[in-house]
Amino acid sequence: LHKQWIPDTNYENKTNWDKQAVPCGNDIVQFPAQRRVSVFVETTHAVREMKLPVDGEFILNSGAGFYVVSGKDPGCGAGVTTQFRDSESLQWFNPALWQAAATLEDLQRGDFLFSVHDESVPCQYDDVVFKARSSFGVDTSSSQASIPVKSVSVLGEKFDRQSEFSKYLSSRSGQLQFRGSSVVTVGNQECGDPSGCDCGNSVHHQRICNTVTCASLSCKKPLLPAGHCCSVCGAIITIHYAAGFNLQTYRQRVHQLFLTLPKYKSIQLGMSKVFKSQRLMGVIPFGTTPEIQVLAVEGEKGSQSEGLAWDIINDARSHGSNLGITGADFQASSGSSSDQT
Amino acid sequence: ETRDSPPIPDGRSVANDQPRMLSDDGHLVFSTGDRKEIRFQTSGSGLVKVDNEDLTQLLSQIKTNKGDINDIKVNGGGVSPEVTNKLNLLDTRTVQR
Amino acid sequence: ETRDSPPIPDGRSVANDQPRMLSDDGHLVFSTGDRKEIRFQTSGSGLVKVDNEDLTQLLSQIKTNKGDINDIKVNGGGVSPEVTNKLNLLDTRTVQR
Amino acid sequence: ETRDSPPIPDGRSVANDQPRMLSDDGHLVFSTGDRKEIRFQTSGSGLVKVDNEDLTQLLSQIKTNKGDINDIKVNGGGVSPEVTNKLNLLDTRTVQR
Repeated sequence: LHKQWIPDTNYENKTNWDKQAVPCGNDIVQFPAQRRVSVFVETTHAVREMKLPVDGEFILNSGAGFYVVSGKDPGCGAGVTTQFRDSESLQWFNPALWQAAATLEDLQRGDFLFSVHDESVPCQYDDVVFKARSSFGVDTSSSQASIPVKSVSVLGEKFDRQSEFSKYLSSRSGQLQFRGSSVVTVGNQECGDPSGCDCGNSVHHQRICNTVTCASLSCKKPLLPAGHCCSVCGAIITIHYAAGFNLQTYRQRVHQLFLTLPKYKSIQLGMSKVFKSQRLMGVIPFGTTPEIQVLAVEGEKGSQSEGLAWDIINDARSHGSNLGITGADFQASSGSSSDQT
Repeated sequence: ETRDSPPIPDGRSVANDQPRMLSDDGHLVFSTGDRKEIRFQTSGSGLVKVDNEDLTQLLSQIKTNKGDINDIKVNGGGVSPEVTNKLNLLDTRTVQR
Repeated sequence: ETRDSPPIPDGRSVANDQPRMLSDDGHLVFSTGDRKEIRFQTSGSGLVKVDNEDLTQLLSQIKTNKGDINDIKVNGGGVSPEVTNKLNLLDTRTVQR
Repeated sequence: ETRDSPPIPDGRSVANDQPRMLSDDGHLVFSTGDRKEIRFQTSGSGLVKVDNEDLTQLLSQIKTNKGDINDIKVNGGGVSPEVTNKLNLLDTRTVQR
């Protein structure tokens, strides 16, 4: 999948300024001296005074730049002192700062996929995208030495060879954009298994969940999905599969068949391969089996997701042999499950 | 002007093409990519000054200096006191015929 | 020059008399407006460098060169071997009175 | 100048190290702190141009001029018509022995 970093450090983004407005020609612009930042400048701006950080950069898009005016800049107001906001602590492992899509086109269209928290952050076989015409700063600190991914796109340039990406990381822009203890590495294979691959983020689960605040729930039996940080209202459908199962195809099928229905429009649906440990006589672990976790999340109550779960179960039962599905069951936060039929 | 060239399609490689104004440990650095220029353009009576020196004027002085040097190479400069003295000395030793 | 042409009709409102730094197709352009300056000011022992050349020093060298040239124009430079030889030759042909 | 004012008494001594871009009565000023440089860096085959002049080339001309001047100081430039005339005149007044 493609995972796109949402925040930016663009001059034109008013949320990056403490006065919630892009500075104009009567304003004094202050970058904190010690704030290491890479700023992307898309257009032309008047300034009265700008104090630059001791270490930082301004990337100038074609046609972008700065100028000064004599006297007052009309339409700018009386002039204020405005600070670039501190976003140095934005973490790679914060699932709220990423959006996922199946393709680059989907990403540009805003056709995003929902996933459990662990998989909202880039997985080891994902293409990571930092928006073109945009700069950023991300803290990659983690307990691991490296964060492997398939590719990283920065400023419109896609890196999928480690030698070139290392060079970029050691450039001034690279050093300002990627901070923290772990090194992002590219060149990882894409997921070669049609039934999906292990995201690889379980080792970061605690770090990921430290950034997440869980909402309060009012359903009867909240569910805790694998790879997620919070209990949810909704349903978890478990798909058992065999040869011939294709996760991407199945995801599209479910989206087209069911999620387009008006009654399910408030439901978010995520699919991931999880490894369920098998226990001999229910007690002694002797291995793991992969299965597909289909998570349907729905607000604080989760009243429609049980219906969706039944739709998915019935579809699996009637078309399972064509889809490579050998079995399916579900649990809903209402308390009901596929066992109770 | 090239500024008005068609917009770069999203996703094209422009990372190294964009000029930067950056600060490096308090040094102020203006940098451009390969085959790109840093240009100082004055118009009318505008000036570019580097620490109170008028850059345009000094650069024109370089060419004036070069011209003056070439002239001295061909036609000589002033006559040094050393030569003047020697010539005068010789002058006193000779008589007009 | 295009800088002095009427405002570009694409909405860019930067007037021509405003000194500015702009990125133009990857080139970094500093342009002064009429009667306006762009100044690069270091302080204390700061320097201005152009690709590893110390601009401050070189600009001061321009003035040193100018001074030297003026001095040569007035007082001459060294004595060329040609002149020295000729003077020596004449010297042998004359006698001290 | 404010840049050289005493350190702000709240411990933020780095503030003076921050490079600045500012308007001074409509002039565009870039400034750096003490011991800090302003650098213009091209890469690859990039150039620095001042109003259509290649600055790199001009800076190298400063050094050429300096070398030429030093050479003239030691070895002299061309022989001025004044000296040539005088030498010729003396020549006619002397005879080969």
